[in-house]
Amino acid sequence: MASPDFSLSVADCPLIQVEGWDGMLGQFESSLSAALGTKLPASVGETVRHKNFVIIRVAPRRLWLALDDGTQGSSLAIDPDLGCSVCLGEGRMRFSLAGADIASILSTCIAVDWHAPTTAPGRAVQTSFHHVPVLLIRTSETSCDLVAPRSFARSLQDWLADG
Amino acid sequence: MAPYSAFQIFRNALSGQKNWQRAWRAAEPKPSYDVIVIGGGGHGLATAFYLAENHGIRNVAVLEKGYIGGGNVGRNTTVIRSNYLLDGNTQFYEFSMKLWEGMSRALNFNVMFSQRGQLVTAHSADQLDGFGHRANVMRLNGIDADILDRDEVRRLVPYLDFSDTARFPIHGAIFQGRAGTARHDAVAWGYARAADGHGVDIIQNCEVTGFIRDGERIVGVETTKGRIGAAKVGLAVAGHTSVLGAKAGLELPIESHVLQAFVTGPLKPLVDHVVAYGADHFYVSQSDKGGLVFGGNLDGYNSYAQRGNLGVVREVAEAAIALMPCISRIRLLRHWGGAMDMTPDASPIICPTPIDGLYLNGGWCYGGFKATPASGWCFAHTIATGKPHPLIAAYGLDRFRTGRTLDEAGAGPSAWLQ
Amino acid sequence: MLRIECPCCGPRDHDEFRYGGDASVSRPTHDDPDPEAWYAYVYVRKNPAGLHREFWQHVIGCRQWLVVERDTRNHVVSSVTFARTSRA
Amino acid sequence: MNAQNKRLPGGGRIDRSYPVEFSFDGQKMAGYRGDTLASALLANGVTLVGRSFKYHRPRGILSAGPEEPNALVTLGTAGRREPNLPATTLELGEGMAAESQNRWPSLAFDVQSVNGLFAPFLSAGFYYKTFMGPTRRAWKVYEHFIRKAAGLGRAGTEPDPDRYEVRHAFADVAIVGGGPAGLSAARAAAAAGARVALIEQDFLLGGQLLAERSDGAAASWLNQIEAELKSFDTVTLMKRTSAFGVYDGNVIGLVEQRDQVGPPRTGEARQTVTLLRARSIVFATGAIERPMVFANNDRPGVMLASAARTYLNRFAVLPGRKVIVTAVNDGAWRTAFDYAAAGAEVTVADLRAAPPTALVAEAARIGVTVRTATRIVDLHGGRAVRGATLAGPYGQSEAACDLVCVSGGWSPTVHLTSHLGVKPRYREDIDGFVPGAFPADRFGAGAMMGNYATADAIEGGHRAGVEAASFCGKSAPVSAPSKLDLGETITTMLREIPSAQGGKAFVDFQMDVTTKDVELAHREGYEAVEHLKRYTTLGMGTDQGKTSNFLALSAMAALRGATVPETGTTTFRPPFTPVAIGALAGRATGHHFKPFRRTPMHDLHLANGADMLEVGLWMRPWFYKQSGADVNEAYVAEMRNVRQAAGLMDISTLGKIDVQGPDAATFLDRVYANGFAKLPVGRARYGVMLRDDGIVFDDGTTTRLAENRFFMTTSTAKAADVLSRLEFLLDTAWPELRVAITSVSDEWAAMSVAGPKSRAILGAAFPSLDVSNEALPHMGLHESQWEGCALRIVRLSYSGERAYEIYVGATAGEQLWSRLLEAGRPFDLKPYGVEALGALRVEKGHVAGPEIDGRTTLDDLGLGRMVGKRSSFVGDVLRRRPALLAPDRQRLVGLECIEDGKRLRGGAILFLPGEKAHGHGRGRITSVTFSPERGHYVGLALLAGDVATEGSEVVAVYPMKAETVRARIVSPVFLDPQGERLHG
Repeated sequence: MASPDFSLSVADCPLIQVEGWDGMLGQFESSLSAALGTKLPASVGETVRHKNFVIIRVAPRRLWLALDDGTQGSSLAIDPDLGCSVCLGEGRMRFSLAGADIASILSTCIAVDWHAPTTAPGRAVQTSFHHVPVLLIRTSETSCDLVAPRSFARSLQDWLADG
Repeated sequence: MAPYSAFQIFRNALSGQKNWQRAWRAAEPKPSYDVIVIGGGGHGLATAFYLAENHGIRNVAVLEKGYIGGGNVGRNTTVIRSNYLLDGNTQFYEFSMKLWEGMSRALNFNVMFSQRGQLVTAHSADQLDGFGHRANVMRLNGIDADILDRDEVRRLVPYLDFSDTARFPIHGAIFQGRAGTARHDAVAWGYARAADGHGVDIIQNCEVTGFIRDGERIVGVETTKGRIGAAKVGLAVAGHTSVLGAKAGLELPIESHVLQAFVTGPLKPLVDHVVAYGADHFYVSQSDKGGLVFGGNLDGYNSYAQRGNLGVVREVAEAAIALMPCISRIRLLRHWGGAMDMTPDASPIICPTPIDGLYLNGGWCYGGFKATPASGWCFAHTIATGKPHPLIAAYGLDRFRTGRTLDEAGAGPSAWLQ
Repeated sequence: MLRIECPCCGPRDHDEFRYGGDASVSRPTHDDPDPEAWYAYVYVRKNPAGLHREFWQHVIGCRQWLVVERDTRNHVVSSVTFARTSRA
Repeated sequence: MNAQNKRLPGGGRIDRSYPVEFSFDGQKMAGYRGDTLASALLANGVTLVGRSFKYHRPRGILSAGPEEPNALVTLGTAGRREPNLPATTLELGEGMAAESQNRWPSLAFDVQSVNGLFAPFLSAGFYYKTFMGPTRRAWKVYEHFIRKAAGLGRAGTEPDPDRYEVRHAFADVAIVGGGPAGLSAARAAAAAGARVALIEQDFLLGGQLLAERSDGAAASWLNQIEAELKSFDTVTLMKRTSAFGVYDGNVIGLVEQRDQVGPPRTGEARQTVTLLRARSIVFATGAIERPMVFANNDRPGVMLASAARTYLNRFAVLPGRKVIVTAVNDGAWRTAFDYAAAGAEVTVADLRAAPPTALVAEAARIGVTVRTATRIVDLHGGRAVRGATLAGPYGQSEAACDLVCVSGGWSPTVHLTSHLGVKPRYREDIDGFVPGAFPADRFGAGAMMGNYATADAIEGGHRAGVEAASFCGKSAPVSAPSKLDLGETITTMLREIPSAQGGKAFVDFQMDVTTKDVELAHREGYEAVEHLKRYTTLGMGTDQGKTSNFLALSAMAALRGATVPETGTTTFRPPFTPVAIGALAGRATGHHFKPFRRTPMHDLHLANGADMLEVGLWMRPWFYKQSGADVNEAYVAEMRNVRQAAGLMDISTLGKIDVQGPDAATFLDRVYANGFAKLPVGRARYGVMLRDDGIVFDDGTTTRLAENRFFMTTSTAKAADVLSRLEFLLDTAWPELRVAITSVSDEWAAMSVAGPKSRAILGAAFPSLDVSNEALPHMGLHESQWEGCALRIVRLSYSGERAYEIYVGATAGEQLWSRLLEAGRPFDLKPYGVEALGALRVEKGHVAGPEIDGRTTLDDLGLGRMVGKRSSFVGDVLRRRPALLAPDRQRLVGLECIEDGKRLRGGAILFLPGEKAHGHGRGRITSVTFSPERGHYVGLALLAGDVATEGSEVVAVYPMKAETVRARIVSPVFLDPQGERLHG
């Protein structure tokens, strides 16, 4: 493509993961919801934006709190009888992609339907990008974030650059 | 039956090819046989031939549910090698290699066994050391083997990727000069014709639907062509062993998995050897007709569908270009799948079974073609004598209970990872 | 390309998943000392030509282990559930 | 330059304002935009285009589509060389340089055409009957010449410089085929509300309608529907795109040709493969006309009747002026009428005694000669047809001609429908195969279903489009399509394969299979259709037998005295049309073949002169160039430095897993063979996991961070497998355990400082850290923050020296690495690579990949004592199987070289002294290193337990280097067996 309408920026991606125990999920979620002061995304792929972070349900009992740029990651106190948390503040990079050609460019990277309701703005999708697990967070009609493991980030960035 | 020869070809050419006879009779089942071999693939037909040839047992029928050679013998990528590491495998596959070397003349049928040499590339010093170990074992068992360094590989196969952009640079290779390919269909036809010449009945379109028992003993089979009695029944239906085994009441450590094969359009000679990529799943040779014949990894889930998925097609294509960038514009002409019997240690099972009168030959994983003659030879011996041939002593069904498995790759008991 | 409908992520190509084999064999309890039970669990497979219950993990996704019912003759997937059933 | 002497002055769908220059076998010619290479060649009067596979017979252009068996060419040179391309599918591009194939020295004069003289010997299967002697290896000699003679085009040996791309796409309804049925289906599905992808291999939509005059009713219908389709933003029109295969999950493989009208712009892919996932599929793939079988039916100038009509009406080419049209159906008469209208002298030879009177009357009106109950029995001419022998009710006669249009009926293009296992079903009324019953998500329409009339195709397409959309839940009301009735009465009233009267009658043009070959196959018992194909090579060409399959099937049926369906059908395998391997690989070539995995310190390693090594997907420092001239020199220097001072190693590639929960200790107790429940908080332990079959799976260390929290490490190679396995056990076997496991491999930069000076270096790097043995003992843990990042230091050793594994947040990895090197400079701290790492562990007797090879047990590796009397862990029961406890099982020993000037090598086979070196020996050496401590080579080996007596000798044999060396069996721990270096 001569000069595609597309931009890419890469940044660190502070994350906190929380997980509730099987059998205690109801209590875990109400306690977490109270602690964060917001509702939680109900199902996998839904996101809830609150203050300076986004809550994403990445598995039935697992949530990620993705903190905005510049926010310091810290752990979250979880009642050990209800669940646990682990800080994933260092291991991932966030690619911010934007532009009118984004759908066409992403179609050479991931096998997810950009136009499906499950990929609509505000949704999150975990999928494979050249064999690497990534989390796609759809931020608008023509933009999204890709959260990728740090060790693969440069390789994926090179792949995008060669598109 | 008139033997095939240049003279016969000449004579028939002058008579408009009108005097050729059937390669094998269109036999219908007799009421009973000394031995019934279920499965008209390479292994079943070879077994029937060696029963007659080596043991004088000629009252034999081969029952094939479709047409002979329609299973894996006619679907594989035809690679023949004897580069095995483990005690038990090494000797068996080398015995098979020796039978291949005399096969065309033994069968009076040119199976086009082409000893063009096979090389497997190594992509690290450690991998090359591993190949050194393998080559040592081969040499100590009287098998030819060579280790090549990067420059030697380059001289032999200059079209591989020796550039700076290779993701996994080539460090060297292991080479077996006697390895090669054969014309797969001809193997089935050659054994069929030779077995038929010994009086074996080859019965096509005859599906076995059940086993007839007298007490605990199996005394025959039910088929779509009626009941057929037999003193002994041999099962040689790799890919479908579980299905037939279940009819006989056998519990087996086998899963069926699909392996794909690929061929391009006919090209002038390009690949003069069998070349396998040591960094991923890809191997290729060029058929005498000119097509590049290649394959890769299992699709990775239980399947009898004999067709592969597009994901693996892409993976194989990626590996192909990674190793041989020059074939990028060459077009894939056809691809297909075969159902493999996968065992938990990737080694075959040939043995008498716990059921009297029933003998088992299966579990060939993706390596059955090269084993065809030795498998037939040893299975015939096992059926004829009731005792395993010494070369297949390690291939018993009980090895999983005792722990004496033969896991060449060390991949463990998940069959699809083998 | 098989398409497997992950119960929480939706339909995906099967190369996002890791195959886990026959889900109809029952694993002995962790303290079961019976070698025969372990032999049967590890090695013996019905390997049906037909409906097959099998494990898949959505490994490049939600990482949940799933039980998929699939016909081995035509690869048609008839059901997908989480391997872990209780989720209260 | 050759004038376009066969081009008509007007008409056609070519752009005469846009001439295109091209060359064929070096001869420059011109065509127009809108031509195919085939139409441009015909326009320039080229009749001889290729040579056949076996007999090297002259061949022309038979078809106007992907079914072309004859007109194969090579395009390009060097890395862009591309053989075996049908000229009928190549959109003419400026500067296109095509070469004919399989001829030497030239197309017109081909030496190997003498093969034709040997034809009586070259019957089907003749190879199988000879070349078997005089010696066992004789075939090798024959094969050399046979291989040279075989093959069609020649491949290049240089890398392809062009780019390819693989894309993922999604649609509700995919429609394969842009003819009247497909267009109508697309319109209906889109109007019903579905997202539609319409796939057409040609560069124009219209399919068979393109064979109609470019100014008639068909053309206006086409214009209208194309405009309608473009008005939907939910319709993607994919031209120049072939659907090559339909795969599980309704995934359709598509390949788009992007470069044929000129080289791609810089950076653009020349071909794109699209993986289209559709919820439902409409097949509207049309039908392929069958040739007729008679003597010399392969002469250049023989053309399918529909193709001849396409060349006339679409491309405005009149390839012949004296035309014979021979048919068994009505459709071919339209070709006769159009050629007559264009000024050609036309004879129709219809095999039927009484073709419809309306056709006969029309023929009489426009001056077309009609001969009924007449067939062609022979053709004359070499490089171009000159005349035909006709046989009819009044005997034989000769007729001059320069174009012979044949129509042996039609075969529905069912190929794609059968890829997923829908078996073709024979339809007697059309004497052809149509798809059998579709599953609920697939539909068919038009000629592919045997409904040949355009009006039916439009109606059928409409219905299929509505149903396919409805399957996807899209059911908005849809208006009826506009009608187009071309009044075709394509019926096949008669099937006949006239026997050849001398001369070869070809069934498969490309593979040179004749009726005699089919007869021979039958005579020899190769009568199953698959046997016929394999014995004669029928259908094995690049055209996949698109024009030959049915002819062969009916020939075999006749020989067997059976019906066509009794005789069988054939399995159509993907791809429908050949696909470039490079296109399937897309961008994943070269460096992009597999992604690279880089540690946080990757760039520093490069800057520090590391020679990098691929380890799985990871890149790791193999050795550092400043340590020595090559790896052997460098690793010994790096080892020495670790033993004498200290070394710094990047161990970020280890798998790292966070294990948390009230039942975490119970869980680890089950998955590790050795116990973890009693591990004190703040302490680490080496652990080994088994597979269910009792074989060692992986090893690593796990540290208890808190009562309910552990930090597990795995080997680099097994990290992903271990994680999945742990998740499997929790999800399927022990869901009651409250444990969360999370990969934190990428979270941490990890580095090991090892050596006698490591404590001092640690102290210098972290001035506030208490590095005393009391505060940080062997297997002890320190946790804190460093530069705002989490820090964990575990005192663990792999090398046998006092060592610390330091884990810091990945973002601080480079900074800490630099800090350590700087703090360590006064202590001679130097980085070391994986070669030295491996050597250090051998000296210390630690097992790794070469020993944990998927076949060894705990006892084999000397680790059985770790387990003691424990039970109830994964793999415990099956590790006790009798063969795994046999006294002669190979177990781990140490070996030291006892011959001066010689060395041990990994992969050497071990024998007892005096034993003949044959077979598999008593064991093997798994790992070796030169030991600077001992001053000679030492190694780890797996040796039969019944002969593995410490102090006795073995002989290590390495035939590949003709080496035999004596070695003494010793303890595998060569260094510091008391562990004083660790604790001191």
